[in-house]
Amino acid sequence: MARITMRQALTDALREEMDRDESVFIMGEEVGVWGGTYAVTRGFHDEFGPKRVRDTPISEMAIGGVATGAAMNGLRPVAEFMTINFAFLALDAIVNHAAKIHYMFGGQMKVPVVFRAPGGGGRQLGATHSHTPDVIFSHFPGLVVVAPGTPYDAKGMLKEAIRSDNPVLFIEHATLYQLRGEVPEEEYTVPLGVSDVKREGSDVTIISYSQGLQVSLDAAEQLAQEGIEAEVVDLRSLRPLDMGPAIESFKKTFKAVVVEEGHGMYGIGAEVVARLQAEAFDYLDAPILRVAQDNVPLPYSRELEQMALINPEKVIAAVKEVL
Amino acid sequence: MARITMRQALTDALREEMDRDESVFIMGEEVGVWGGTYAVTRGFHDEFGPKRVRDTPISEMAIGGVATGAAMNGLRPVAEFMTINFAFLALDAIVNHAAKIHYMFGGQMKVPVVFRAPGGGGRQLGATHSHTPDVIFSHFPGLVVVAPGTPYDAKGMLKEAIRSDNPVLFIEHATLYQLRGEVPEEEYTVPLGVSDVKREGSDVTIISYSQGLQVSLDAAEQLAQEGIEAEVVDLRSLRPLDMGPAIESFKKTFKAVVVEEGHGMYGIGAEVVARLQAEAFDYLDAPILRVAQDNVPLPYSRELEQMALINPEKVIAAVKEVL
Amino acid sequence: MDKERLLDWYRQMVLIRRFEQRSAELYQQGKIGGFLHLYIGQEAVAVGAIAARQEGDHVITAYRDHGHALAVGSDPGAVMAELLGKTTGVSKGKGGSMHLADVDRHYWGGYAVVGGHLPLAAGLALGEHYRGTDNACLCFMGDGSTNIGYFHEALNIASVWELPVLWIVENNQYGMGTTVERASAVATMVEKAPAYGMEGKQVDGMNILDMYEATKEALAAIRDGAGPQFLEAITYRYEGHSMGDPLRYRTREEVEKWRGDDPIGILERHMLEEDLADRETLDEIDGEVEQTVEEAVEFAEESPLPEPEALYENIYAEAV
Amino acid sequence: MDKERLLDWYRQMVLIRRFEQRSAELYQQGKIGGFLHLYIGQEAVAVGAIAARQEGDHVITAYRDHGHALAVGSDPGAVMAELLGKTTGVSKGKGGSMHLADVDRHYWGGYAVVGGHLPLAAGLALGEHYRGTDNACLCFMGDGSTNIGYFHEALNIASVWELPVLWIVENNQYGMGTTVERASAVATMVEKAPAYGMEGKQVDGMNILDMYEATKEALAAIRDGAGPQFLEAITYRYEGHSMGDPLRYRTREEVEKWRGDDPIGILERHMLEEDLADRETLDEIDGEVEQTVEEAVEFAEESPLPEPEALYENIYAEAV
Ligand SMILES: Cc1ncc(C[n+]2csc(CCOP(=O)(O)OP(=O)(O)O)c2C)c(N)n1
Ligand SMILES: Cc1ncc(C[n+]2csc(CCOP(=O)(O)OP(=O)(O)O)c2C)c(N)n1
Ligand SMILES: [Mg+2]
Ligand SMILES: [Mg+2]
Repeated sequence: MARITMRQALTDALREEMDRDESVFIMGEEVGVWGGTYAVTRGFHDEFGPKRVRDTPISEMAIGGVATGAAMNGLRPVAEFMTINFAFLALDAIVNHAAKIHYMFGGQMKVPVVFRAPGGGGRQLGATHSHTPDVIFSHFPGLVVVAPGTPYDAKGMLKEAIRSDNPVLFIEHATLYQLRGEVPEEEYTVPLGVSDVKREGSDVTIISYSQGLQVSLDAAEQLAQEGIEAEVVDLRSLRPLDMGPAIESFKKTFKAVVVEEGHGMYGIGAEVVARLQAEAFDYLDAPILRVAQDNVPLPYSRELEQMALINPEKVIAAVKEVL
Repeated sequence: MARITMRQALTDALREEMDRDESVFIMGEEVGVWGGTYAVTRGFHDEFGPKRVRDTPISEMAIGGVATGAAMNGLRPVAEFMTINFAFLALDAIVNHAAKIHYMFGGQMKVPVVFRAPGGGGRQLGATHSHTPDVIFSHFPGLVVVAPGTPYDAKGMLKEAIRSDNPVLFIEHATLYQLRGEVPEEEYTVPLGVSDVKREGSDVTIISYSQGLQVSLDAAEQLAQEGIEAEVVDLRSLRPLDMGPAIESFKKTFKAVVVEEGHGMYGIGAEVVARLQAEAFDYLDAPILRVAQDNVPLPYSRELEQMALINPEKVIAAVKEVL
Repeated sequence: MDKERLLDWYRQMVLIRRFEQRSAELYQQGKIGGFLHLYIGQEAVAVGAIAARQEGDHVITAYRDHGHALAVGSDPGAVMAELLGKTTGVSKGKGGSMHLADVDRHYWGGYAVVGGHLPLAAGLALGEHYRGTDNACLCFMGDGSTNIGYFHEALNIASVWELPVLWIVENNQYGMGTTVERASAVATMVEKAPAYGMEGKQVDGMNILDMYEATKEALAAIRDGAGPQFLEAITYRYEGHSMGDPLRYRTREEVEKWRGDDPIGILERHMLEEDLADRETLDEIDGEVEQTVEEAVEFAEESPLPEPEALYENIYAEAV
Repeated sequence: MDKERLLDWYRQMVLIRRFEQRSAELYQQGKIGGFLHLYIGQEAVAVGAIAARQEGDHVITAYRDHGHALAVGSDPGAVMAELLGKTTGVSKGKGGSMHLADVDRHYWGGYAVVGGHLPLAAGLALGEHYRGTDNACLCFMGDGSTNIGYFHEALNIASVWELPVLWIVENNQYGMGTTVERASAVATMVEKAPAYGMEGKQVDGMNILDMYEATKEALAAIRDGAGPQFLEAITYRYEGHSMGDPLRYRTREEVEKWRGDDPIGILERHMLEEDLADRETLDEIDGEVEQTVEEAVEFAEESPLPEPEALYENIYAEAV
């Protein structure tokens, strides 16, 4: 299998689905002539033309709403928010419209839209441009929220998301675009709403996703050198949330650490912990700890920002605390 | 002490602070001529005039941003979102501007703004108008989020919020405006970020806030008739979150149920459970359960909507499960 | 305009008026919950505009949506059943008064978040444009919604992309209790159109013939590839913003003045003066409508409540 | 225009230009992180407009904010230190290039969310209006930001409330790689002003004398109670949108054409032709500026990094 970057995996997924289905089109800021701020749609504008690769004005409310309306009327838009921070402006369009329309009108309409949005900190962009707000979008019924952490999952899940009749928020991480991983040449998809064990281990369960997954896998490698075998569960989807593999693993290890890049307070990890202690109570050997972003706005200063973000050391420390 | 309604308590707090400080003013949709959609500012337009009671266009982004700018320049705006559902449109103004400006510019500016927003379901308003999205606003550092559940706390905390130099999101609940409670004639305030035990008990700890507090107190009364004494802890503030009283109570009862009106998934309760099991692990006698809104968009139909919402029976069932 | 057509318009407007009056009664009786926004006074706008659409054209509006539902031809019984939260309602009782939709009739619904449906309208239009049909989308909105960000972004992108949308602002003089002047920097809605490269036209929204003609022209321009068009319909709501409106913001005189140009009255006078109909015919129609509305209420009242399982249905269009 | 004044403007523009060139170098060297947006080519807009303000007037802009910081008189060393993330930076190293502010100089900062600062500007103006002063707020923004909801809501409410705001759109022809025509329904920014009850005026943003005069007039009108005013400054950014811009969207010829009307060159020619300055004087200024910038860089490089505790400081203005 070829080892390609996350960016390439996303590009391939988009191209394959555009080739496969005329009703699939891309819209967003700088997705066309510029080629995508993160170069994911590089060359698409020439290849597919301005009808199917549509540059938009700086209008996030319209990106969210127009894509939703087009989906209601039979198209399959892949709408890109340049970064998930700007999707804050489309919160109403996404959670009160795209996510509610099917239900609110008694199932009369389908909204097969995909919202792509890269997020994450670590690039010195300051407090407003460095969010990992995955949890706030995942709180609302009607929306599917996924955040793959490997090129393989990214390609397979993006293709699945585009084919899905549900509105899907597809969260990417700006620091993972260069990450390489094995991706088969042949056609495949990865189901949404299904977690996956990315590393087997018997001593402790580390549950994470997206960029946190990579941090967790790094930590697991280092722990292995000390003879500690961590099982790493990748949630992949945040809504619906498949707790199966995490619970199964926890029943084997009796100890767990939840890792996420976003703020810890009211974060993804809180739900995971609440579910674990409720559904595997008898297996609780130690408190389940969370490793997450400090509860501070992210500063510009590289040194300060790095202090606030997760890293393998923080994960290792938490693991040793629960062991 | 006089027993007044939550509405009256809020009205009194606003009037007293407006009388006390010229820089305090009110802005929002229908706060003036109409008198406030929930009549909280009834009569204020005549009493204080259009300079201090300002009707706005239907422009939530501007309500959030203009109030923030006015606060930066020395005023103390009390900006009202007609309902918290519409504050989705101001998410960026609130969490990326009001909440970040003090930090992002190294403390150069203060943002003493109060955003009032009533939320909640149970009135057959359908999926977009019935949110209790408290948790998504509480996720972000820099913002203070409070949600009092009694007239006494509502008055004392609103006065405190208006005097605070921090941006405060003051969440009200549309079904609590008629709730009556004792409120002293004399001046007082209630600190932000401090939880409070609203009912003593030794058998189980029920942790809640806002409308959930009233549901929990009802449940506690009914449980008492069966000889089960529940201690009811009122969080009152969601950010900062004061876990002290809840943990103390839990260490006494070894059992807890967290009650909130909003969706359970990634809700307020998840954080509370995660904190409890981490900080009082040795006292865990049973899984900590959550009682919250079903994870479905709220439907219009009264029967269906009621099914999805919390009620004393659901709380009682959860309590019996943990006992 | 041929006589049958006018008689049908008369019937539709009377149907809407009567339907709304009965809704108000049922609300008072506690049979309708939530918010109820009546369309009384504005009937000519929806009926006249929608009469000008072609088969494939789409219609979308805000929460004041009963009139549009009836104008697109939705079954009054199914609409009333929705208001009563019954499973036979157009939206299965899940949407209620503010969320009526009837996709089979290309009616994409009423939306309760002010301005939220404007980009949806552009999106619906994009669907047609993308497929190369000559269908358009009629997007109705209130004057108050022209001050929200959604309005700006939706109208701008629709023009940049030359989408087949007809923006129809129903200027009924108020957004809740706020007059246009107190909420908008410009006193008329058409003054906002040029910023989006549209000329914009004002129409007497109380005169159904004017509404029909203006809409017909605008839709023709759109089909000729002139891009989005903009209409401001001058109208008035006789009742409160929604049930329970204290009505502190306007005078009885003002309301009476507007009742003077009642849209139904205007058409009625026109038909009688032009001998396009006689009193009896109109009375007959009134009687039929009365009947229709009563049957709709009966149907709604007798319809079953949703089954509990319905709460968990339609969250997703496809299992995940 | 008196000579000293022009010389000072010349100095300010050269300072900004030189400052930006050094910033670019430091970015290449990895000493500046995040996004870096250069103001080269647009110097006359900020310097000319800000020169027209009175003591109490406020200034606020977007992330392309170095020029405005220097124009309000912020210490180049403190600005450069901010770019390097040092504790001596104007924002203590917490804001970076996109978030410079200097409240002592009524400079409320650069804001990275497009359009997010527009309602803040209206709010700052409301503060003055509320206190009854005659101070105004100069709000700078890019052409691309005129298509976002914030623009619409902020300009509308500012006009309805008659707030003392001067909206200055820096039309540098592009929003990242998107031309004005591809993003806006109207080709010029002034065409958007009437929708908010303003006339709006176009100015040659490359000519600092025009910028100064137009701003002076607009501010006078505001102080006379004419309400908000709107200026469209026609300008151009010579460099990429930010460092690392592939620049696939424009030709070298186009850039060269614009460099022809370089704002510094225009003022320079004017002063030499009118005998307001001789070559030597200007060279002297260039030398002083070179010196100033080098000192700024030195100061920044030698300044300490923030202490770890700083991460947890300034989250709240008041303990809670
Ligand atoms: C975003 C948002 N803000 C506020 C409201 C509350 N609200 C409902 S209707 C309304 C007035 C709308 O007026 P207009 O657009 O003129 O329509 P009309 O009611 O006159 O038909 C307001 C403020 C809302 N539903 N959505
Ligand atoms: C709400 C939002 N959407 C998108 C972006 C990404 N972005 C940053 S600058 C920019 C272009 C802005 O262009 P313009 O307003 O013309 O300002 P200029 O860069 O030309 O000075 C975009 C799209 C953003 N920062 N905020
Ligand atoms: Mg209206
Ligand atoms: Mg620009």
